[in-house]
Amino acid sequence: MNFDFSDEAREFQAQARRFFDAEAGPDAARRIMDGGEPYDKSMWQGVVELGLPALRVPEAHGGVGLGAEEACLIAEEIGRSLAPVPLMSTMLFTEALLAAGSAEQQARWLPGIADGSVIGCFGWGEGGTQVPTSMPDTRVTKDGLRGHKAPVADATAAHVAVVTVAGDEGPILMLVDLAQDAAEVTPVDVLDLVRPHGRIRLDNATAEPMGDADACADVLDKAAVLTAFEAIGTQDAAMAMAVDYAKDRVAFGQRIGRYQGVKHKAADMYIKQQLARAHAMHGAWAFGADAPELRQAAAAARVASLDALAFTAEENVQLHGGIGFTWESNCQFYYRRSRALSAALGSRGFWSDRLVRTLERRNRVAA
Amino acid sequence: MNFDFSDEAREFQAQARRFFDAEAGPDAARRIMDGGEPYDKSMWQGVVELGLPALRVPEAHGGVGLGAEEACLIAEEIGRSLAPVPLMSTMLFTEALLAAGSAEQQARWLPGIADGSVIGCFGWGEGGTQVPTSMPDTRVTKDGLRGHKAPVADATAAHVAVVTVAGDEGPILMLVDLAQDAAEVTPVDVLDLVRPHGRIRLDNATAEPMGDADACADVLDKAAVLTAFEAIGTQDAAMAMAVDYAKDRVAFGQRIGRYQGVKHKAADMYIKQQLARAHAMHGAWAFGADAPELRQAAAAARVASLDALAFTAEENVQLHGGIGFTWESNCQFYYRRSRALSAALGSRGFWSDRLVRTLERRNRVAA
Amino acid sequence: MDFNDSPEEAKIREEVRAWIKDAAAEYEGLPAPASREEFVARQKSWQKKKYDAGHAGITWPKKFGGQGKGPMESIIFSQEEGKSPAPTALYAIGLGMCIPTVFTHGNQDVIDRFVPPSLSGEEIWCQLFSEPAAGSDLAGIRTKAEKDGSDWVINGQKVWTTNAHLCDYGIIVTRTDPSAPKHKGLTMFIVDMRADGVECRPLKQMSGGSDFNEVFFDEVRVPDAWRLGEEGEGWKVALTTLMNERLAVGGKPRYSPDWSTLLDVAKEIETALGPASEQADVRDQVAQAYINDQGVKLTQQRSLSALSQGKTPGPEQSISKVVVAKQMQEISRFALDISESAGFMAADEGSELARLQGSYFGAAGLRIAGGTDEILRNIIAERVLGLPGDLRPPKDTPFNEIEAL
Amino acid sequence: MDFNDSPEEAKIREEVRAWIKDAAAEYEGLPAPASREEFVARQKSWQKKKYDAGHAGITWPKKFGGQGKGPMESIIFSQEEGKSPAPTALYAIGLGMCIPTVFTHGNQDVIDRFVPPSLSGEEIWCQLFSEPAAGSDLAGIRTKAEKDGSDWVINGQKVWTTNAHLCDYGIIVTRTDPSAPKHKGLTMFIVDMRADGVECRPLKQMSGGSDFNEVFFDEVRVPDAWRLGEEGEGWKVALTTLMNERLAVGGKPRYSPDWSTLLDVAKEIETALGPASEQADVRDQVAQAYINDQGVKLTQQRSLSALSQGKTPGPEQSISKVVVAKQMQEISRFALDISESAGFMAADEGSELARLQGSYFGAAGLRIAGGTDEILRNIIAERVLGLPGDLRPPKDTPFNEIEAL
Repeated sequence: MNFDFSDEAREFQAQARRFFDAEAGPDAARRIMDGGEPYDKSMWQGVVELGLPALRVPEAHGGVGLGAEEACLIAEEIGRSLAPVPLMSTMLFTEALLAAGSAEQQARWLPGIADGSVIGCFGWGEGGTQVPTSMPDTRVTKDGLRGHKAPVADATAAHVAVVTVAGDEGPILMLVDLAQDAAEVTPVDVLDLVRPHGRIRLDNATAEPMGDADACADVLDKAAVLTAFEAIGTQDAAMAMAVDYAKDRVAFGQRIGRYQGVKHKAADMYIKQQLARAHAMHGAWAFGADAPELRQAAAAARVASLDALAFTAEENVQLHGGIGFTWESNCQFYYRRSRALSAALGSRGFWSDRLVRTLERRNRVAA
Repeated sequence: MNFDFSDEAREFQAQARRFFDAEAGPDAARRIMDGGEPYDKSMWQGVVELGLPALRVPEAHGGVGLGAEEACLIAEEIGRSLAPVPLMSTMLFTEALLAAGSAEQQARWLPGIADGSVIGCFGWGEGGTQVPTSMPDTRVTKDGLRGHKAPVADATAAHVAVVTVAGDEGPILMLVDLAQDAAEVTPVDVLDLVRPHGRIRLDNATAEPMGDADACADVLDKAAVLTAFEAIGTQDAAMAMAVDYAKDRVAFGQRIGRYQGVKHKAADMYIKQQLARAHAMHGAWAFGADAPELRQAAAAARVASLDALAFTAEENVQLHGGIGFTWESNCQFYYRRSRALSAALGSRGFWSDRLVRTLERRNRVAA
Repeated sequence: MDFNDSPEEAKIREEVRAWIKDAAAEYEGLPAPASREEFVARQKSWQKKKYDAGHAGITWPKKFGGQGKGPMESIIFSQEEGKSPAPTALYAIGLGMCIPTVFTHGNQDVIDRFVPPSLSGEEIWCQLFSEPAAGSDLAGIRTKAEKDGSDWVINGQKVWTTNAHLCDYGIIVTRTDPSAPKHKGLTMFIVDMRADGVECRPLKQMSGGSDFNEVFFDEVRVPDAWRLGEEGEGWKVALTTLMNERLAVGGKPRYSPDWSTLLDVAKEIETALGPASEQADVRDQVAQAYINDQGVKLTQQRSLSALSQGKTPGPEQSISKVVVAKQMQEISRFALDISESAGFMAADEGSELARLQGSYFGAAGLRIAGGTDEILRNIIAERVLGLPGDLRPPKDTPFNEIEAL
Repeated sequence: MDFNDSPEEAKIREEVRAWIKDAAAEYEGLPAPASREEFVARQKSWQKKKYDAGHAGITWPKKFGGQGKGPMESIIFSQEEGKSPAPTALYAIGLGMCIPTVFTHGNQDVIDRFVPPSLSGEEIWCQLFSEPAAGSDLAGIRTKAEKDGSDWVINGQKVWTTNAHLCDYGIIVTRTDPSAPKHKGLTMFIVDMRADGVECRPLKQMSGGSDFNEVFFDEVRVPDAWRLGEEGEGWKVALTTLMNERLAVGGKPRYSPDWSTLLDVAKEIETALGPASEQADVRDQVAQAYINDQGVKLTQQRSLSALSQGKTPGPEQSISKVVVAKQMQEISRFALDISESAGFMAADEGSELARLQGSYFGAAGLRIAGGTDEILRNIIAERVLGLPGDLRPPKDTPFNEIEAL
């Protein structure tokens, strides 16, 4: 058996990590937070040169044609580095296109993804609460697509979007070229100050059908796996920050890392990460192997990774004490990103219920 | 304001505590656990001489006629000492009789309670799962009362029982004289080895109606308040055991109480106890003052006190390490009693839902 | 048991309420102050009214201009004041902590000079204790004060000082003898916040707000007459100040959400199984929130009750902050989670979601401010339960020889 | 990624499965052993078959009678053995921990004398480490061994010894030099469990069962030739033994309940709002149980995968027990709570409730055995994350001068 990433995939990850270590990280995040740019354009150039957007695009469309494993590991590095580029959104868009797009749609958009000239985004939410599988208000009328999607990560930077739309058996996917007046994108303020979000107002917009309800559910699972790796990367960075501080900060004549109050918190961060990692890797395998376990693995990976991230982001502040609560501290990036990822694809309750439903179905089949 | 027990009540409690410190405690518990006796008869004599069963019985019926405050504090001492006598059951029986019994029924049974010749018990459960307010299977037929109640604490020692019976608007209360062939009592094995439980099989038994559905709900609240104090007493004993051990046990050259891993656990035991105590005292006040807050205070006190007890009973074993897991250690008494009290009046979920319903009602009234 | 006022308490409350009703009427429905000056002016006007009417320094000894009354009088007044529109933000620290330290440890001249104008509200005070390297371990203070003739010269930095930029004076703990053991080499002074070399910078929090300052001291001169307590006794003096802080019944910030906030938010959320407010996991969180918040309130009632009875409150009070702060973080996170997209988008001012978002950040600070969760658990375990302290380096090590282990 | 066997692994599994199928057939559907003797006889018969067929000591060097094969061969064999009716209870400790220590640290005579009959199952071994005062702090051992001519004389007590009453020999850690520092004064020996002065008493657990023994040593003589490692090197020797213990992939006890147990129990419970299995709080517990239990299983797969690839497993394995034990306590308590009366009455043998009741007690022990939750968190924080150790008294203090702080 081989329940691990291939050495090639690891090497690909290492390359990306070296790049992000050099180019991204909290300072780059701060530049976006303070300046008004939707993303870091020069970093995006580097990302394109590394072939990251092209990663999953088939060679026929000018891409690298790598598998799900590589995509997951890149998602982890995006999470770790907080890289302020619309890569995650473009990757989710790409997976939707690969899983549910027609040959024409793929031929139309994938080359641009591969050469970095096209930025994609993914629209689930509709302002208020929105269970990903519940029926969206956005719907097709005789005049076109009507509704609005918000908050959509990187929408203000994107050229094209995949959005969920009301269908007969649940939400379906549609493709919207954002270069049309009927699809107006405006920025929305969110808790995450490093990943700008936008609102897409669809006023009888031209949109192409892309995937039915099943395809939509499948894309949701794949998005959940990728997001789980992103969350694990962010959690790992927050944990490293907490551990480094605990090794260094002195209180009452000793490094605070000596106190079990601190030490056991750090151990819990690690434990939660390993549980999340195990499920996320299971998801990466099911994703790549098109295995039926994908649904349960995706749900478990999402719940476990967001629990790990929320706990670590909160206790990282706690462990830093006063300084961790300041604007200057980098603790806030993880604290805020944890909110972004939790809101992205539906609530914890939705996913843990989805996990149990899948387990129940499995039990019935087994019985 | 005066949100505290009266000095008289405290003195009464202190007397009871002195008695139980001398007569009860783990050794007495072990005698019952090892021997087959349903309860400690000589201790019961002492309890009677102290006037504890008579505590709430009006003077007109030969009792002491004290209030709810005193009853609550005695319940705490029963919980602390694990006293193997059917006092708690008799107290719950007495409260039901006082709240819902007719003048005749009170005249018939209270004098015996007061002089210690009558032991009462309280039958909610029916073997399987039984939400206290859901409809019992036990029902009145033309030939008498049919059904079974189990597990009923101290049933094997009791002369008379109050049981819940199916009524038109929910469970009602009925009084059953156990000195009849149609009410057969047999022991049942339970996880708590110090408080024997029994099964009451009602085969067309003679039974007197006692209280309607509202009375039944009211008695449930009062029972919950008393049980909360019992749980707090037990939790306090377990916490004291844990703290004493942490002050004494040495590992790696220092007393384990110095390690934050141990220290913070102990602090959490204390914190949980204080929250439970605050709600239980609120319940004691509402009980004594017949205040409308009784329902929410009772539910909060029950949930908080059982959470505190479960946590403390479990971590008391943990903090003792191997020795705490042995039969010889007293840790097991608290670990097992915590199960008894949790099962006694319905699950945590039932009570936390009951609390929220009450809060919602309060909100609607306020609005 | 009885939750009502005693007859005397009822009488006091009646009088107080009546006075506040007139006196505070003018603040009813005022818009938020337009400028810092207007804010301060409004605060000062209210303090002056209280002073003139004999409602200032209620528990202080008469000889210091106080009313020499009991804690219940003071508590009843604050309760009623809290229900009124009266502006009460600037004096809690000065009159609650600083000035009691001044009249307990200062010389007569200092008392005569500083106490009256503080009580009347003309002069505003701050407390200068915490430092970047002295947080949980407060005695780790490094700000130096060196004797120079009849003056002391202060150099160093303080952090988390509330409203430093609005204050006239402060009490500051400094290290005057680095060669003495950590707790022995400290001395406390009064410092003029307008003096040369004092610089206040706003300290921006992760939430974006700035409720605190950093204060830098560069060659700031303080007369020896402004010393509070003996040289090297600064730690003991500081403890009395902090004790006064502890007396202030610490509760839940006003803005923080409670069980009903969660219930209201959940009512509006439709899940596959109906409204979220009907789901058992949500109801369980609501119950837990009630148990924690109401449990703390009732625990505070127990302390008030003791004061009302002329007894000393028990240690149960020590659970308040550690319970409230974590509960605030839990309920905020949970409510934002179930609100999904809406919980993540910056919510409209004054909406419940905005309150929850603010609390999610605020709670992270509350879990640290005035004693972290970890320090408070240590205190409960050691002072209340009597467990031994953490193993630490020898207490008598000279401060400048302490090495990090 | 690929969860399937490699071709070689598949081939090995095929052979192994085939052999076990025949060899273990005779145990199929046997009633539980009627006597201790029958129990032991059955265990011995199986070990003998493995020995004769060359399936014993799979990873041991050939020169000690082992097969000199890799960890995967051994793991595959245990997996298949685990699925079979073969009786495998008595040899895990002896062959997994004791004998490897014997052939690593014993002299040639000792090796020749003890290794073969142990591998063939004739002789059964136990490990004598823990003591009443040496649990988490294992080096706190007080059992004395004093030199007397060419013998050593052992006095003291050991606890939590598995199956001591069934064993022929044991390895024991003793203190031979109380004046040396704690970790320096220890020496390990082989001890004859049938020798005069050895007394085994069953140790009854809180649950009522007795899976362990206390063993008392009163003037028990052991030849110096049975020493394992040098005098005073006992701690180092013990560490190799414990390392072997850690290699044994620690998982969830077979009897312990999982997410589906909770789901099944909840299906049968009617609440005011319908079956408990439909309630969000129950479903949340089911999800958490799956995440923890399955997460640990998958983490173990990661380690196996590394072994299968000829790599060393990462530190992630260290989370297993701390997660599994607490999860077991949580799910048992939760399931018993929702079962109310039924969860409190002693349930019928073999029922799911009985399993949950057993697990609620078993979990309390599992959270302690082989490293408490607290010790394991320390290990993760220190060895995996590199945090500094707890502050402790100086390491070089002579054992008999260590005072409790």
